[in-house]
Amino acid sequence: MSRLSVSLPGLNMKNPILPASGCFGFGKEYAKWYDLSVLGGVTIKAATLEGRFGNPTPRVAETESGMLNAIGLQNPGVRNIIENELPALEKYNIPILANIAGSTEEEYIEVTRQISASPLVSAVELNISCPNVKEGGIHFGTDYKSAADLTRKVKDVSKKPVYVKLSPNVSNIVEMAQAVEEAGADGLSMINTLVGMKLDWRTGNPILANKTGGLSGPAIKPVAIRMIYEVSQKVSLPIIGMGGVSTAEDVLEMMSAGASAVAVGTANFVNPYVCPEIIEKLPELLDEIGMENISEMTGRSTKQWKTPLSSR
Amino acid sequence: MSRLSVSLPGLNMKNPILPASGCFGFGKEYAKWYDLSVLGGVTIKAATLEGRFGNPTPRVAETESGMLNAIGLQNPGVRNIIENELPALEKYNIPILANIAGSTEEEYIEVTRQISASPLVSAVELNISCPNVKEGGIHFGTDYKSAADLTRKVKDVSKKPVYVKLSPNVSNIVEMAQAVEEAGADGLSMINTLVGMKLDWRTGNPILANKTGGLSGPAIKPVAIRMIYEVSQKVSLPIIGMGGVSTAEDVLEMMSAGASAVAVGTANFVNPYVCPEIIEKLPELLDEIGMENISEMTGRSTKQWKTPLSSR
Amino acid sequence: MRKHLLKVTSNREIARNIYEMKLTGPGVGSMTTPGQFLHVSVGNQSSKLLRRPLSICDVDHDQEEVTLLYRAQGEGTKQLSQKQARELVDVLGPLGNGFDMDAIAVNKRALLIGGGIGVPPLYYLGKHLKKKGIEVTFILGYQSVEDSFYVEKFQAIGETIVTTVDGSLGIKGFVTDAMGACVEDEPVIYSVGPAVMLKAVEDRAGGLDGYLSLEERMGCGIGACFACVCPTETRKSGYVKICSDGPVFKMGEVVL
Amino acid sequence: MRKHLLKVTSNREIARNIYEMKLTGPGVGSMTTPGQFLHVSVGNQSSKLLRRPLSICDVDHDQEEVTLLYRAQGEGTKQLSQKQARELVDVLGPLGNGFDMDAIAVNKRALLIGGGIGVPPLYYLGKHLKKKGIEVTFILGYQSVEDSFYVEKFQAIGETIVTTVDGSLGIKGFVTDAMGACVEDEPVIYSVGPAVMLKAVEDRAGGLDGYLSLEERMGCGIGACFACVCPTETRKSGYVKICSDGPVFKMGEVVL
Ligand SMILES: Cc1cc2nc3c(=O)[nH]c(=O)nc-3n(C[C@H](O)[C@H](O)[C@H](O)COP(=O)(O)OP(=O)(O)OC[C@H]3O[C@@H](n4cnc5c(N)ncnc54)[C@H](O)[C@@H]3O)c2cc1C
Ligand SMILES: Cc1cc2nc3c(=O)[nH]c(=O)nc-3n(C[C@H](O)[C@H](O)[C@H](O)COP(=O)(O)OP(=O)(O)OC[C@H]3O[C@@H](n4cnc5c(N)ncnc54)[C@H](O)[C@@H]3O)c2cc1C
Ligand SMILES: Cc1cc2nc3c(=O)[nH]c(=O)nc-3n(C[C@H](O)[C@H](O)[C@H](O)COP(=O)(O)O)c2cc1C
Ligand SMILES: Cc1cc2nc3c(=O)[nH]c(=O)nc-3n(C[C@H](O)[C@H](O)[C@H](O)COP(=O)(O)O)c2cc1C
Ligand code: FES
Ligand code: FES
Repeated sequence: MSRLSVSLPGLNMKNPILPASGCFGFGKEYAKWYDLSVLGGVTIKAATLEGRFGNPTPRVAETESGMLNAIGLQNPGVRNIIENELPALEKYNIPILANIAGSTEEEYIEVTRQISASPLVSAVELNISCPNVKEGGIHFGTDYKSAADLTRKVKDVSKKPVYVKLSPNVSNIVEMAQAVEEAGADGLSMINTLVGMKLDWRTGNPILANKTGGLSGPAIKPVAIRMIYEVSQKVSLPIIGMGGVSTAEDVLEMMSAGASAVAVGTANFVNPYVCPEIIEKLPELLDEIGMENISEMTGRSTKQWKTPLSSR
Repeated sequence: MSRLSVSLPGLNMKNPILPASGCFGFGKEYAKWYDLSVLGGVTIKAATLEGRFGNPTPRVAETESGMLNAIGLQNPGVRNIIENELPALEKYNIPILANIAGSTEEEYIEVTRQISASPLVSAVELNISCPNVKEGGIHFGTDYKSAADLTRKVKDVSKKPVYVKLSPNVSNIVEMAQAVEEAGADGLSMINTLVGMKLDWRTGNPILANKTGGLSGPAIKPVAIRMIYEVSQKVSLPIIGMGGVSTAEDVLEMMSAGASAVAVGTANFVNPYVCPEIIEKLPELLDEIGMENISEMTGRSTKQWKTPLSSR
Repeated sequence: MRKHLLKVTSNREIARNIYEMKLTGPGVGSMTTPGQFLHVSVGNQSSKLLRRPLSICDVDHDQEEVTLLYRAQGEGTKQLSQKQARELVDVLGPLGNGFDMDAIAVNKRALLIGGGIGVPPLYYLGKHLKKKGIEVTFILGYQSVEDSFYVEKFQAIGETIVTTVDGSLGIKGFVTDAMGACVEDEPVIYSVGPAVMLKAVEDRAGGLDGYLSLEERMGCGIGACFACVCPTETRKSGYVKICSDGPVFKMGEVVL
Repeated sequence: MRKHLLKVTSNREIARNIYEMKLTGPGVGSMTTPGQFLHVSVGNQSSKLLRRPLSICDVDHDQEEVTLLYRAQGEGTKQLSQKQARELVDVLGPLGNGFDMDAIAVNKRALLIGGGIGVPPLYYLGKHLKKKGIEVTFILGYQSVEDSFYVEKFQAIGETIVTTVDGSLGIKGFVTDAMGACVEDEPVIYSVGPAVMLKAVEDRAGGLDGYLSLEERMGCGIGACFACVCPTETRKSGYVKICSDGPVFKMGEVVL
């Protein structure tokens, strides 16, 4: 147990940092840049039952302090992932969080059944919030009842703890979180991307072939912090926080808001070394504020309340 | 009729640019910087029935490419505004859009009754989307039925066209827009701020005394563009677009998405001259793309569809 | 009121994380009143949107040069500290109402009390008061000797008492711990610092005349956004805007 | 694969909005293959998050200097064009697979076809092929004479045919309009440009051997995000990633 270690259902992490789903492929690309065993864990790209090609390109666009993506859940299909992608990750000996997507309840259930049975998978992350494919689960992600039903059914077949990944594109994130908690989720991942769009002002055409896409990056961090803050006070599930994290300071901010672990997405594109750099910096920051264990950061914001500004 | 002029219910504007509510006070401060008569119009700070002090400070925080505010609808009350603030704007001879807030239906109705009767007011903007006060109307803004009811009642008493200002913090912005359209709104203003939060990572405390605040600025522009794009295809009301606009290019992007006029908020704080600078730049940009009248920009994105990228 | 593009003539660290930035340009001509501030843009095309309010610390009208002293603390001021000579800095100002120097009688003494980065505006103020023939005493509070700056420059204007929290320079303690003897001859008090310090100064001053310069997070900086209000019992509206009604207020006027 | 902080040695406009940036640093040592690219960060602490893929245009291994040519078009490249000598630029690379130069027989000619900012990588490629003893012909397409660059430098390597859309330099028309005579002796074709141009080149080439370098908007640039895929009928997966499987593909391999 080091001062950075955190423990969540199925995920015993030596530090709270893991790459976010879809921003790290299946790990092998970043493995060319650094030794993945330094990570607290890794979230792999969404798996669907059959392989999917995804949306036409362009699939990404840049926005102020953020980016839009409309990949469309491209992946080689769950069988392929289990057989060809997961084994390469085994040697790093870090928890693997398998992101699961589908168009129908049956698809989610079957993917979960298969992938949760892999001894290499530590937990599954139910992606009911992909905004980029019509049948990508976003309807499960914005309707409480469907989300709860799906969670229940997936829990029934899953051999590993189930994290439900919430969409921020909802009127009431707390009710959604409560619904999936009641349905038996073991944890929450939040947030997925905000639905956004960018047009070329010269032509009036959308930049993305899919027209709309998911907004990620520092631009959305305030929304993520707020949602984690609100949800963590109303549910007792551990939260894997994400959305715009790119520095060690962001990690501590997000944990203070209520996250138990933190996933880093878009920032990997800006700096492929961002995860190890954050991990290396964390102890320094803990020292600076006189905190021994990082796990104590979780939910600090709701445990105390002092007037700010006067701190200088 | 110049090439920049646009015409919306109650708002005959010589150009599509107006400052957004809450970012321009009642005009007199910016009048020290430039002649307000260059503007297409002006939106004044929210009016409530009685004067309000608003939230404790700090009320603003900075985020990546954005800011949070939790002003809390501070204003001197509708009587005061009519008597002391509006007359100073008369000499600029530009349309005045009066933003209206309240805690109860009765308050909205009474404020509308009073302010819409002022000959200086061209139209009213129903703020059912202020995230910063418990009783600031956000409950009207996230529930279709309350929004529609309120719109209907306000329309009944208003002597001027009514624009309903929508909250982006909803699962389905289109349904909300359709609900207020059916209820008789003359136009839409969108978007208000996204609810967000920032914590001091050192202490874990929120920066804002109100804890959460409204996120504005370039960070939210992709969300605004997407919502305007979606809504403009499903309702026939004119839209005053806003959210992160800070350049003339942004204005044309937002009009392409479906806006008929564009409000500029946060950018005024970055550059007090931003509105006149945008207005001056617009004809240049229209020339560059060979467009004669700016009103033709509205909704271009949905009228054509070419593959991008190949444009270089 | 205007926006100016001023040119950096120098920008150097003069104490731990404290930078002295000198800027030049025609706009400097209007910066005549101590206690006013500039609303400073920290970078172009940057993700830091909001301007930073920084007090005018000194003005050399012959050279058209204004001096700002700031602590590189958060992201914005750190970015500012990277500016090199000849780069341009976009500022609004001078903004706000400075210190009222007409109100002080020539036979009065002035006691200028500043804590941390509240110290800078006292320099320009002290120079002005001295020029008016007022005898000036400074009480300057720092964390420790490494954080102290401009002490000799203040000494050149008037008696200068330094306090440090850790006792590494001058009196150990807070500015208020040094006020005792200084208030005996009933000076007019001018104080700048965080709200807690101003409150303590006001309490210690026990009814003397004085002026306080307040701080608050700002949006527009010009009175339009209501970000920077402070409650008051002396005005009908019930509040003042620090950016445009202040940042300087008569002692007792605002509720700290 | 690595991230490098390279130092700008020069950055100047060589044609309308076209900049030539030279960068130096130890990282340059690994940049040996024509057709590879660098993933370039346009600014620090900036609101522009995504890197810009820019092709290696030339490398001087003695000087440890790499040359990039880019069009300052959007916000990011405009920001890049502001970089001064001695500033640092953060780049990933070299990334991707470059042109296969082993496949070409020594008695073959090479026809290198580039349009607009597809031209830069052909320079390094041409130099390499010439060094191998291959005779090289270039067809370079520009909008107009003001947009043309490096023409004399290409002429120093091999025969260079220029086309401009407005006819202000060389042949009026597109690169494909100049291909006719050049393909008669069945050269190996190497082409870089927008998809529409590559498609036209492929059609004109009528079955000749060749290589195409593709362009697509990228996220990671290293194969992890699936932003830059292109359909293919020749691989089981049904797609290739332009950043890591390409950007260079054998003609016919991908569906344009
Ligand atoms: C009228 C006035 C005069 C001032 N004069 C000086 C001076 O001469 N020298 C100096 O060093 N400082 C001065 N300050 C404080 C200075 O404005 C802040 O230290 C600075 O804005 C912090 O910016 P940052 O980039 O370091 O912090 P960040 O945390 O990046 O700032 C984020 C946002 O919060 C605001 N903010 C953060 N801390 C403060 C604060 N203490 N007061 C006001 N806003 C804050 C910033 O302006 C910005 O909008 C003055 C403040 C005011 C109101
Ligand atoms: C493998 C490869 C090699 C390239 N080599 C060169 C080169 O040597 N010289 C050169 O001038 N250009 C080259 N390009 C194109 C260059 O990447 C774009 O022109 C550049 O990214 C545009 O950035 P911007 O800041 O001007 O535009 P912005 O509109 O600000 O860019 C916004 C986002 O879109 C992306 N983008 C916009 N246009 C393009 C485009 N045409 N292709 C790919 N991404 C785009 C940007 O990378 C960025 O992520 C190459 C592209 C690829 C894929
Ligand atoms: C290119 C890209 C692909 C993504 N793919 C997935 C995915 O397959 N499954 C998923 O649950 N989330 C996906 N996401 C969302 C991220 O996991 C993450 O929730 C979001 O990007 C916010 O974090 P960030 O701001 O750190 O990127 C993707 C994000 C990006 C940018
Ligand atoms: C400081 C501040 C105060 C605001 N006050 C109001 C208000 O009183 N009424 C209202 O409808 N919107 C208010 N808004 C929202 C803006 O009018 C606008 O909808 C939002 O800021 C998005 O635009 P922007 O990104 O250009 O700022 C306020 C925004 C800010 C930043
Ligand atoms: S900062 Fe906007 S009113 Fe003071
Ligand atoms: S850019 Fe990410 S896979 Fe190619």
